Amino acid sequence: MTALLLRDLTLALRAGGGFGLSLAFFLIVTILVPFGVGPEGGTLGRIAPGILWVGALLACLLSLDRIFALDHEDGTLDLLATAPIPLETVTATKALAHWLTTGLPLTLAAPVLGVLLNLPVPGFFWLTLSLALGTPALSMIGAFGAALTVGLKRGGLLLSLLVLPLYIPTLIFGADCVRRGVEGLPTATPFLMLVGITLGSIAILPFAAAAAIRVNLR
Amino acid sequence: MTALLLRDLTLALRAGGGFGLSLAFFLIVTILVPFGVGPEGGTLGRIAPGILWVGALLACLLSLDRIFALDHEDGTLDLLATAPIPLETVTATKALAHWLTTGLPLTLAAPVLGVLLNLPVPGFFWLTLSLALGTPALSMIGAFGAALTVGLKRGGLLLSLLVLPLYIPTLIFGADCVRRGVEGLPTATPFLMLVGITLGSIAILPFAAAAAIRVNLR
Amino acid sequence: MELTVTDLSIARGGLPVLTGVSLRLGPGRALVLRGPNGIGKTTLLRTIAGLQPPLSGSIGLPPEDIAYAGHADGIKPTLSVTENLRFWARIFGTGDIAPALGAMDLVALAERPAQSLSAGQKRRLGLARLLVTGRRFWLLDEPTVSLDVASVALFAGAVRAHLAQGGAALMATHIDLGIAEAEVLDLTAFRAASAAPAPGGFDEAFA
Amino acid sequence: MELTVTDLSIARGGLPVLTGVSLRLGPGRALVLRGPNGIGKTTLLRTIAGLQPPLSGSIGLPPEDIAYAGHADGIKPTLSVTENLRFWARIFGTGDIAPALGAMDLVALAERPAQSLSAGQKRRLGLARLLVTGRRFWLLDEPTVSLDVASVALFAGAVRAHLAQGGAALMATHIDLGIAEAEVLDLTAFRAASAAPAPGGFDEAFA
Amino acid sequence: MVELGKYAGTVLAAYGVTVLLVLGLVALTLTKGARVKRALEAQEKRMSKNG
Amino acid sequence: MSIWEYANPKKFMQTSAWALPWVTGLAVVTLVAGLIWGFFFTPDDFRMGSTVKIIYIHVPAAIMATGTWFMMLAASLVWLIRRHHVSVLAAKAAAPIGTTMTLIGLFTGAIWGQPMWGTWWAWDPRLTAFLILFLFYLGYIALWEAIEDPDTAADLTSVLCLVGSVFAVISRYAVLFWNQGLHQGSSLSLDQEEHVADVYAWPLWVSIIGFGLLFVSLVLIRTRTEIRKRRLRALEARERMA
Ligand code: HEM
Ligand SMILES: Nc1ncnc2c1ncn2[C@@H]1O[C@H](COP(=O)(O)OP(=O)(O)OP(=O)(O)O)[C@@H](O)[C@H]1O
Ligand SMILES: Nc1ncnc2c1ncn2[C@@H]1O[C@H](COP(=O)(O)OP(=O)(O)OP(=O)(O)O)[C@@H](O)[C@H]1O
Ligand SMILES: [Mg+2]
Ligand SMILES: [Mg+2]
Repeated sequence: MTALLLRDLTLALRAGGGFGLSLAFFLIVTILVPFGVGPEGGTLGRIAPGILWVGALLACLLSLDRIFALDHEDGTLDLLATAPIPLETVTATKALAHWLTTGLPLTLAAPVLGVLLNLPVPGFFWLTLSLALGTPALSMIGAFGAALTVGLKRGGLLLSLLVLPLYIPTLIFGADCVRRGVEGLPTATPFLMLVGITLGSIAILPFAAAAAIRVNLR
Repeated sequence: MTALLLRDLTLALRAGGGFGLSLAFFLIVTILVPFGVGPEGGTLGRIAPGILWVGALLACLLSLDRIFALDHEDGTLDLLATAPIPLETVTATKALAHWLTTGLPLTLAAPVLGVLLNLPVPGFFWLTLSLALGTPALSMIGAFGAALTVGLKRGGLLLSLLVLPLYIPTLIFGADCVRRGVEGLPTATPFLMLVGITLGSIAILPFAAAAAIRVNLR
Repeated sequence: MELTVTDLSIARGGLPVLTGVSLRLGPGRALVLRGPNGIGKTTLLRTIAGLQPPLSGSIGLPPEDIAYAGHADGIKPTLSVTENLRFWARIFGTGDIAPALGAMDLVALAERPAQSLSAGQKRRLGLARLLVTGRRFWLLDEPTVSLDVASVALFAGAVRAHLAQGGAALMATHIDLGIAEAEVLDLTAFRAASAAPAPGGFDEAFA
Repeated sequence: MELTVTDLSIARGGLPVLTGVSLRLGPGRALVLRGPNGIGKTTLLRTIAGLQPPLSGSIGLPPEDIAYAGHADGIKPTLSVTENLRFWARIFGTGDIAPALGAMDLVALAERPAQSLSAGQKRRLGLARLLVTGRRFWLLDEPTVSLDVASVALFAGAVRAHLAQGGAALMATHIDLGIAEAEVLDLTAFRAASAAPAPGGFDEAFA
Repeated sequence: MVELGKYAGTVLAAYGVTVLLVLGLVALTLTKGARVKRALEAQEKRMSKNG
Repeated sequence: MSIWEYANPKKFMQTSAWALPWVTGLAVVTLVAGLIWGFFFTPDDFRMGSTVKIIYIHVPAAIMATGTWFMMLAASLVWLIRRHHVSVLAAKAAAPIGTTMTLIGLFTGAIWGQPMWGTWWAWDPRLTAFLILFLFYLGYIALWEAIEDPDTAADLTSVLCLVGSVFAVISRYAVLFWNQGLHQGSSLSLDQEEHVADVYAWPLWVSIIGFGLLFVSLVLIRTRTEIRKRRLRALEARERMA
């Protein structure tokens, strides 16, 4: 399990793709939106919480196919399935590795990008907090989606399609949390829901993902 | 050349990935944004041109790695490089196939999604027109980026990083065209610039892309 | 502890490929599966490894005693030879990778990233992985593809050493492995007959 | 028209692999490249095919007369056997694919999607591609990997027929192809030697 | 000492950030340069000894 | 003797070893002189107060940020046309310097913007163009890092630099068209700058030259490192082959 985690982190670093690139994607989405929407600070500040959450979600989404696809292509998954660690551990570990290389850096970078979108000051605290608590759910749900599509050639877009509806509750509560934080409204409800989704995903989805992989290896 | 185009289109259809999925992604981005931003019609209508253009651009971006990566992995690119058609034709054809499976459906779907985002009525004409003229540039620039990263394992995110700055002028002029259309301002300048970028890309980038592929095959 | 396969039928893409396969493989034995392309060797090995369910019949052996090596090697191109091997050693909870490196003549290549290996060198690394699994039953699908004569001999030596320690090997191959003591099982006899479907017999369509 | 390679040096990953390779291959001749894993057979074939530049030396033959077949087959899993072949026939501007299907015993599989082929069947499809290129010089990298004995014979027959029509073939392989008339070139003699570096000699660092 | 007035924080922050970034770049450049130089010398010595 | 002689790695190593101490020394002297002059011995602006002192780092950094990209473009062209390794390695060596300069421009601008415009960041065309330039630098460096084979990486990054330059110019125009922005119309306009010329301009010129010399010195060091790395790589690989 540690071996697997370490290897995944090493691979992410080696490929030059792990940390840097999904961060870069987040940065770029945040930059593109003003180009599309126009430069007025007021509008930007109003949509900033939503755009930042959507951006983080997309950055997460794009790196999902890395979770299992490479290991499937080169046969590692076949070999792991016959190895002495349970597939449930494998899926949970890989989701964790994904979070460490994606969700965590995104959370840390989000406040900086908030500046670019003129996010009002009280938003920064809630943005960081909601991302820190919400991105683990994104990684775990994503790992489940990746497990479902692992056998398919270029399942990338299919994966997005499957996973995005599952992401919607996380997005709604996460962005709402920030929006209410900005406006000074009570944030308890969306916040608790967000935490609930994360805990629930972590408790259940490793098993579903492992089952999906077993089916896909046939 | 027709053979290559037809084969690429067939493959896109067979994989179930071509038309349907990047469209679906576009749809889902357009749906996610209201969830993130909140449902007020006024704000949504104001940011609609920008979000639609950004959504189309991201949908395009996500399907870029399909252009060459599969053909490189299974050796087709090696064989095409020794075949009697010039690589410049190959890259141009593949960009065309990408546009037919991505840019064209996106253009056709955009007005429908405009309704979801409360796009004001005069915007629909300009949205369709600007996407129709701008997406070919996105495909061609994307093909160039894909050619640069073709040898790299999971170059996907690197590809996004390289291509997005190149997409910015297209995005600015495209979205501005729609915004000015909505507000009844003159649209000639962004419109002409958009056309210019598209024509320039089509004239020059097939050569750059072919050169990049030759280097990558070494 | 023996590997016993009794009256096994297997399918690929929903179609029966082989029927009535029975075999047993005790410690210290090697069995070579032969048969023309497409007969179902790969499918049989994957079924025995537990990667896909059989149509019918039974396989006697807990999957925890099997090491499978298929057409793909599970090698990460950006990791070095040592890192690749050490990863598998840790996954299988075994310790030292030095003997495996030595046995497959990889010592000189140990620090090279796997992507810079030639086809045959990569294959040797794939085979070295078997040695660090510590498993007794090896299921090998065309293990000597791309290997030169010297490497095939190296491989044969590794198999013999494994057998001598009470291991066993089931191998699908088209070429001569130079392991004289191996028995041979030709799968041609077990090819599934494709019977004409009984009219209205929807059951078998879902077999 | 001959394929002539004169005093060729080739590199992989910036390092010389083989030096001073010379060979000539006239119509109707076949030449088998041999040598241990990692000696540089794949690299040599790719260089002759024009896919990578040589370090020095010259290759005499317009690239428009070469058909290359490497470790990967360029087969699309979702297209059928016929569709795969017909695509390459159209790219190379040749017509009929039926002879190629027949020669590689693929007629029964013609309508199957390529992803449902076994390893050997896929390889046969890859070799059938050569027959529809209409090119005279075949450069083949381990063409018989995964093939059973019958298919190897089929392949040998196809090569012989190609030679009889004035074609030529340059093949890298580790196993016996059963083409008696083929000459053999062992590459071991051309392995690039490495000299000790001169301190501060930055020129040579960019070899 | 110069009088920076109410903008002292701003000016000092700007200079501070710049100095940090430049020093970071210089430090990276020098350490990496030294590391590579050492590695190359070791390598050359080893190879000329072993022939 | 032609200028291309210096593109020979050995010749370059000799010449740069000789020039390096001089360039570095001069860089330190001018830089320190310019900054001290600017920081301690210039008056405050009547409207911007002491923040005007930021100009002595902001403007040189901005100039070096764009200048570095031009230097990389020229070096890439030389590589593509004449295939001189030193030239492309110099481009590779310059990229992180350009990135740092861009960051300095962005950070000092942002810090300056807070009191002047009341915001850390505005989508002003100049600022925006700098942000895009930063992305180009990131992409260029990422492509170098991602490719294993050095010559392949050299070719591809050079092509990227070429195409990227064209698009950077288009972006500059697009951004100007898209938003008129704050930067030009800010409290210190160009002609005001020229009015106060002498007091502010002299130290400014000195620090610009200082930044330029710093750049040259760093590029020399980094290029030397890249050449050594290249040789080290070749030697290691050769040793493994033996
Ligand atoms: C992130 C923010 C900023 C960036 C990227 C930026 C970038 C630039 C650039 C590219 C130049 C041109 C240098 C030249 O061509 O000579 C420049 C000059 C200048 N900037 Fe900024 N700037 C930023 C913010 C600011 C702010 C907030 C102020 C002051 C309120 C400011 C004041 C100046 C002045 C006075 C000059 C020199 C005069 C001129 O050339 O127009 N900048 N900046
Ligand atoms: N999806 C599918 N649908 C129908 N038939 C399939 C499918 N996948 C594989 N087959 C067939 O199943 C048979 C068994 O394939 P398998 O890969 O097990 O053969 P093999 O004995 O390993 O052959 P080889 O020696 O060529 O590797 C082949 O005839 C193949 O064509
Ligand atoms: N990126 C690289 N860096 C250094 N050496 C490399 C790199 N890529 C390949 N090599 C080495 O180049 C040599 C030639 O490889 P090549 O694939 O041509 O061998 P081959 O003769 O085809 O071997 P095989 O029979 O195993 O296929 C090998 O020793 C390989 O390890
Ligand atoms: Mg098989
Ligand atoms: Mg080879």
